[in-house]
Amino acid sequence: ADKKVVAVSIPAADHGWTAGVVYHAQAAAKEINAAFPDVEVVVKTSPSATAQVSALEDLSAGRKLDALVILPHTSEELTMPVKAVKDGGTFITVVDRGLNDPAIQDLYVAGDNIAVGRNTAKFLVDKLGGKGNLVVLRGIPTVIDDERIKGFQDGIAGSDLKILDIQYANWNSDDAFKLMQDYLAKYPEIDAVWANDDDMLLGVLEAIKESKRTEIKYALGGNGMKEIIKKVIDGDAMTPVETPYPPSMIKTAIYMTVANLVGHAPVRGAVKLDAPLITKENAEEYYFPDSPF
Amino acid sequence: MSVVSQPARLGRERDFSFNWADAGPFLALLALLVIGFLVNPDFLSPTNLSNVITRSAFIAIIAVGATFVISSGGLDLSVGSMAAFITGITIMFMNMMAPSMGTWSIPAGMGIALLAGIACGLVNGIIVTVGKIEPFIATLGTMGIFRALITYMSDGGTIPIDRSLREAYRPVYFGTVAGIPLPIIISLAVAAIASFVLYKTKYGRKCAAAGANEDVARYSGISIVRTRTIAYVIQGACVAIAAICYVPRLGAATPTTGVLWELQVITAVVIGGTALRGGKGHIWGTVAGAVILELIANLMVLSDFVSEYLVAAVQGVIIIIAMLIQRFSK
Amino acid sequence: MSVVSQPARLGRERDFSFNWADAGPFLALLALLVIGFLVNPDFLSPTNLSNVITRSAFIAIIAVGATFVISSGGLDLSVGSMAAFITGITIMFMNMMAPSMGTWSIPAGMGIALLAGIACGLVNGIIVTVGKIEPFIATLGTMGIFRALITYMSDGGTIPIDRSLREAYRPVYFGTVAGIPLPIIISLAVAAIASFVLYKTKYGRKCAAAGANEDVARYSGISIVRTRTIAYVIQGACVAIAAICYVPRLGAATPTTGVLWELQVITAVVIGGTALRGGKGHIWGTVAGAVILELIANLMVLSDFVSEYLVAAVQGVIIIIAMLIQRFSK
Amino acid sequence: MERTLQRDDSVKAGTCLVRTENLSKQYGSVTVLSNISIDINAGEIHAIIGENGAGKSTLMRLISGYINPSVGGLVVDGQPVTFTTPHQAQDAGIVLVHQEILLAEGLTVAENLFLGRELTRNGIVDDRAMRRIASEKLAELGCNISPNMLVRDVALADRQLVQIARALLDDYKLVIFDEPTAVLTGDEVERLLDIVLRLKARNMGVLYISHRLDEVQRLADKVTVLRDGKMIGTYPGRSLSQMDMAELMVGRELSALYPPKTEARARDAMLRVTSATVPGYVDDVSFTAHKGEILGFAGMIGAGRTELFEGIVGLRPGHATVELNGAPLNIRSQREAIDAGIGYLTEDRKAKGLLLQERLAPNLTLSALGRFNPGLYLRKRRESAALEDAVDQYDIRVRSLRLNAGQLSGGNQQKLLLAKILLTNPSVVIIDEPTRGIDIANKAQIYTFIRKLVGEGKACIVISSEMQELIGLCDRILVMRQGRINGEVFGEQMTESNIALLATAEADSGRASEGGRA
Ligand SMILES: Nc1ncnc2c1ncn2[C@@H]1O[C@H](COP(=O)(O)OP(=O)(O)OP(=O)(O)O)[C@@H](O)[C@H]1O
Ligand SMILES: Nc1ncnc2c1ncn2[C@@H]1O[C@H](COP(=O)(O)OP(=O)(O)OP(=O)(O)O)[C@@H](O)[C@H]1O
Ligand SMILES: O[C@@H]1[C@@H](O)[C@H](O)OC[C@H]1O
Ligand SMILES: [Mg+2]
Ligand SMILES: [Mg+2]
Repeated sequence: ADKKVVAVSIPAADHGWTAGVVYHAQAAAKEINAAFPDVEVVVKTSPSATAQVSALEDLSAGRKLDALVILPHTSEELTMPVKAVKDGGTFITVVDRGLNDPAIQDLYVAGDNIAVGRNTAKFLVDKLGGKGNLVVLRGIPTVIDDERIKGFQDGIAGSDLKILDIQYANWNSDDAFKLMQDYLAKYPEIDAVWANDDDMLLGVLEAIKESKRTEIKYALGGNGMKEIIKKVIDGDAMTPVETPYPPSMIKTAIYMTVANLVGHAPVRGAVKLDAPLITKENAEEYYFPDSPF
Repeated sequence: MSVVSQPARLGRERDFSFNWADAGPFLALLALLVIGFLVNPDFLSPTNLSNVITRSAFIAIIAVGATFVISSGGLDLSVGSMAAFITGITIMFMNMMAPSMGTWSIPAGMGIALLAGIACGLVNGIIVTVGKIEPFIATLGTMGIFRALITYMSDGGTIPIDRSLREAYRPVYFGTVAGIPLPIIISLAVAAIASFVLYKTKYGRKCAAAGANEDVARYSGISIVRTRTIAYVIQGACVAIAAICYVPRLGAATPTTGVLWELQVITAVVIGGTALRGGKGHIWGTVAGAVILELIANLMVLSDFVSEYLVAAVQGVIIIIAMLIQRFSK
Repeated sequence: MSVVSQPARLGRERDFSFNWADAGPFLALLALLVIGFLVNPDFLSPTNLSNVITRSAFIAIIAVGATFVISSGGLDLSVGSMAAFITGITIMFMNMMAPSMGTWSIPAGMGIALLAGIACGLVNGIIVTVGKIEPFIATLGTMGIFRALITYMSDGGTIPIDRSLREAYRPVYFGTVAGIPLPIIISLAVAAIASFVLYKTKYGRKCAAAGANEDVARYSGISIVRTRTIAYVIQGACVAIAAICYVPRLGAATPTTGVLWELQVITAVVIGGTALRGGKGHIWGTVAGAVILELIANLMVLSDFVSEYLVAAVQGVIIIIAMLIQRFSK
Repeated sequence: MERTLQRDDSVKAGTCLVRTENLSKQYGSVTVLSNISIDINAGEIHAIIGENGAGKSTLMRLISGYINPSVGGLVVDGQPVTFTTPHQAQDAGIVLVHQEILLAEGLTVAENLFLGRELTRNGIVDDRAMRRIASEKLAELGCNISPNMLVRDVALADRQLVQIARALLDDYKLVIFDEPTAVLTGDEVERLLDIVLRLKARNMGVLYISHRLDEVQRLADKVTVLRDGKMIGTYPGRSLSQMDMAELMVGRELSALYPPKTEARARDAMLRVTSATVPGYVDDVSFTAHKGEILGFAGMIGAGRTELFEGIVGLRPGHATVELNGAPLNIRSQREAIDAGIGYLTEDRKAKGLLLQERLAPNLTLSALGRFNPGLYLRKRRESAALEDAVDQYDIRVRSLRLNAGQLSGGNQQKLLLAKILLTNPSVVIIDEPTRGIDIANKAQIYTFIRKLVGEGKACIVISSEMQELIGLCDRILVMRQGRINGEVFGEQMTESNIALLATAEADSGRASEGGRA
């Protein structure tokens, strides 16, 4: 019998979050390949946008794809190539980082990056009484990073919270550790730190701990890394809240795509996973100790 | 003094001779094709091969330039970010001109790309030769500079090409001539011109001499500064040509465009048989090296044996084995 | 013909003479400190300096190993991913042993780290020397391999150290002896031992000879294979020591640990005055080079002039200027 | 034509240290050495002579483990042995001082001397002791350089002395010198010969190769002659005159070594150099070379001759006012010098003259690529033709035109280099050590050639450390000392003693400048 082929194209595990994506994608593939004998899910990772474009060509050159689930490295560069696959009659599911032309996708599953920034900002405005000095660590120059920063800036707009500094730390804990040390040397008074990703938050926390500085009230991240959720559960004073941006969204997307293929349940449209504030009260829902992320 | 007969002279130098050392990379390529076929017969399908070779065109074109730089005794780590920078400049220029010039802004932009490439190469060349800074460090510095400039130009985001130009520009990557994709034709043309320059012109001789022994070159009246600077300029021009082909494929410049290309480029050159310490350059070997790299990546996608986490390891092993084949064939 | 002795050409050399060439990196360092102070007086605050120097310890320790490799005529691009790999192995081992051995698993793990480092270095060394593969390519290959292994071991996620070990292990990074942070002491000790080995032992001479002129070294009965392999093993051991210090800093190994360290390491070595083509190595210059790099990054954050987008550009410019100072001071 | 001479079949004086048994060496299909059987005895100086490319160096490399024979073998102390590395030969007591300098330029003199056998104390290298011994050993050879200098900064002659000192460091049984004096001047040569005799007195064996037949005559107990890779015979040293040796080597009669000098007459100034200064080496030197003149430059090692001319042709920082045929030149690089018609041939052929890993034709044409590039590209055929011409004209002995330059014998490399520089068609030819390592027959050819050049209206400047050569060849000789011109000799005054005096002693004021001619 002709198997239906679902290709999953995602970035290589170049940092914690993408590692989570790879983990969940592979798990989904394994489960589905076992459960649905008529479906074959193929997962391919690519270390760069260029490589991902190549991978798309390679995947569609050999066989006809019934569906493609893609988490694009970058939006611009992947738009045309995905369109080419679509033109071959393939069902397209886009995850997280969108394409430039939304008309290409049949299904879109994503987190809300603006909300990640804004909800965190709102929390700080609230807790700091609308006043205080902040430092921010951003990831790498990409749309997602921009959106989070924008959401955050919108969130504090109108308050007296002041961003003292904002620099790239490449979504990397080491770089974040160093950057935080330097922030601490540069600014004698910091009320709160926001790292727009939990990998970076780990480095930030270590630097603060080592500096023994006491005026810093909050150090927040984002993404729902299990170590950070654990802190929220444990009622950590410095990191009492978190915003989710679960890499498991790839699994959601794969299952929905397969449902569309075999389930006689047409699935189309956009699914936006909310990024509500995770607090001590609801943290357990977001805690997956077995996931690598 | 009486004339005594000379020991018999050996025959005239033949012009075309087969050189096993040069054949190394091609043997490695062949081996890879066979392995690929065994792993997945689709590997040798015309579509797949044409895709892969088309893709390898960027690295091949840049690596042809790198063959000059390395042959002349230099090194250029900045090529990847230079490619991003030039792509950015080109797109910005084309977008700016599109309203007034229409699709004519495309050839104009290509001209700008070439000028930018030459200028970038000149900067590298001058820092290395006049500043007398170890090429590794000098171009690591400009790598940071070009990368930062593209980030700055794009405000950390992307610089997409104007929609009105997209369709007109598309054929530069996606078009074919007599069934052969345009990037392949362009890279072959670049390689052909380059091998003419490197093997048939004065400049090519000077390049190899500067790389083989700086003193001998100097004592022979060759200006190391000029020779090496020109090599960097050629490198810049090659990066520009690659950027020109690249734009329609991805349609945008981003701060991550071309990241780590330098490693691929140098790898292609070395797999191709050119020694990193300078001397004779092997243009066609370099092209074969670029194709080998792209084939390995392709093989990783087409095969299903390897855990996604281990892809890089398998690639590493294959590269080492390819080098061993190369070495062994000598 | 009458025998008339030539005038003595140079005065008798003193045993310890000040060498301006060696002073280059220290002058650059000094210049940087002064500039830093002018930009922001906090730059010279004890906490800041101690932070920065402590941070530079990893790169310094690894770069000390790289000084051997480069001096002997090799190159190692795999150090960053090797560091990640060793960190991963070490943490996994310690975690496994923690239940039975308690905090004794920490020293045991350190031993494992050293063994792993030596083994990795040996692999690199053998591929380069016995396999006769250009070091750039060989270690680019193993770089992919080590990186893939740590990604595989961690399932792409993090390998955190057991909570029960954290506190006991913390002092290795955060502890001080007589007010001096431990990593600084460790890196000074490593550099001291290394300069003893490089300057005061037969092995050191062999190393420099192998890098300065392979033929001469070989004719003098020096085994290039052995000398260079040992250099890679030393490099491996240094990476292991760096990894040992690194673990307590963030308490975890991840697939991004050590990414691009190789570039920093090579830059430190070259800024320090060791030529990439091999020959005499400059251990203390290397250490200064590592500190310079970290100081530049620190200065970027402490100054307010530079747009976040342009940080890399300014770093590039400063590195080039530092090299010019170095060159100029010769 | 070969005269029959008494061969030495007598019973060996000393014990036989090394015997070569039918040694043969082939490279591909080419045999460069066939069936060489000689005995080298203790307490004997055994000279090997032969034309360039005869196979002398090859034989020495075979004996000292640098290369392996294709056929035949060695017997050392009565035992057949095979050396696979030079180190093994050294362990067996055999050491070779190379014809080409083999030192690591980036290391110091002392480090090079002791490379691979460093002195240690408690496992720590004993630099102090090594420097002390290095100084002593070098001083014995009359070389006063600091053992702390990098070899890169050491003049060529001193490098040769370092190389020799290296071979004298340990007690070897057999020391092989391959053209040790090619780069030395009178003083150093004397010292070296002295040392060689002392080695003999200590009952060591010495193999000695030189194209300076006077040295051979003074030293050799036995002389083995090679020609085209074959052994002509072994002769008792003192029975051979220099002329005998030369004729045995070439297998034909030789005419006079030096071509007749042309009539001295008023000549036009061609190259006029005023106030040349090369910081650290040369101080305010002025001279004029005339059309049709061979002008010699004499001096001891370190007099600064090489630096003077490297400064003039733009290879070293320095300044000088240079006029060619009355027109001022501003030369900032070797290229500009070549284009202006001034050709300079380096004394250091291996490091600065030839690309050793490159074929012969590209080496030949490297300074004159323009001549082979009429339009867009280089004409390989013309290059091959030029190579064939050069091979004929300079009698470059190559068994194949497809060799790399590094595979030529030392003397043939020198001829290739000479051909290379003359291909640029200079009007002033500066040759630094024109016949370094060239056999006697070819020397005559080169001298004739130089004479022919000036006959065509060029000027030729010859820097040489062989006083005989300068006297025989030149029309006029300037003598340098410590970076200055210390005097001038010409005509009858051109004698060894006059030159030596000027080279070593402070000039009296009357002779301090270049006579009235400049
Ligand atoms: N690696 C090689 N491959 C081919 N031919 C070689 C090689 N090495 C040497 N030869 C040839 O062997 C012959 C003998 O060379 P050799 O160096 O022994 O001469 P030589 O007697 O020392 O001459 P010279 O006086 O010029 O130094 C030459 O014709 C040379 O070209
Ligand atoms: N690195 C150095 N440092 C100091 N003095 C040096 C150095 N190198 C050379 N010299 C000196 O410079 C002078 C010129 O050297 P050189 O031997 O090249 O002159 P030359 O007349 O060409 O001799 P040769 O006969 O060897 O060609 C000598 O006094 C020499 O000792
Ligand atoms: O890779 C990105 C991750 O690190 C960031 O935190 O969230 C969005 C992802 O695309
Ligand atoms: Mg010889
Ligand atoms: Mg000289």
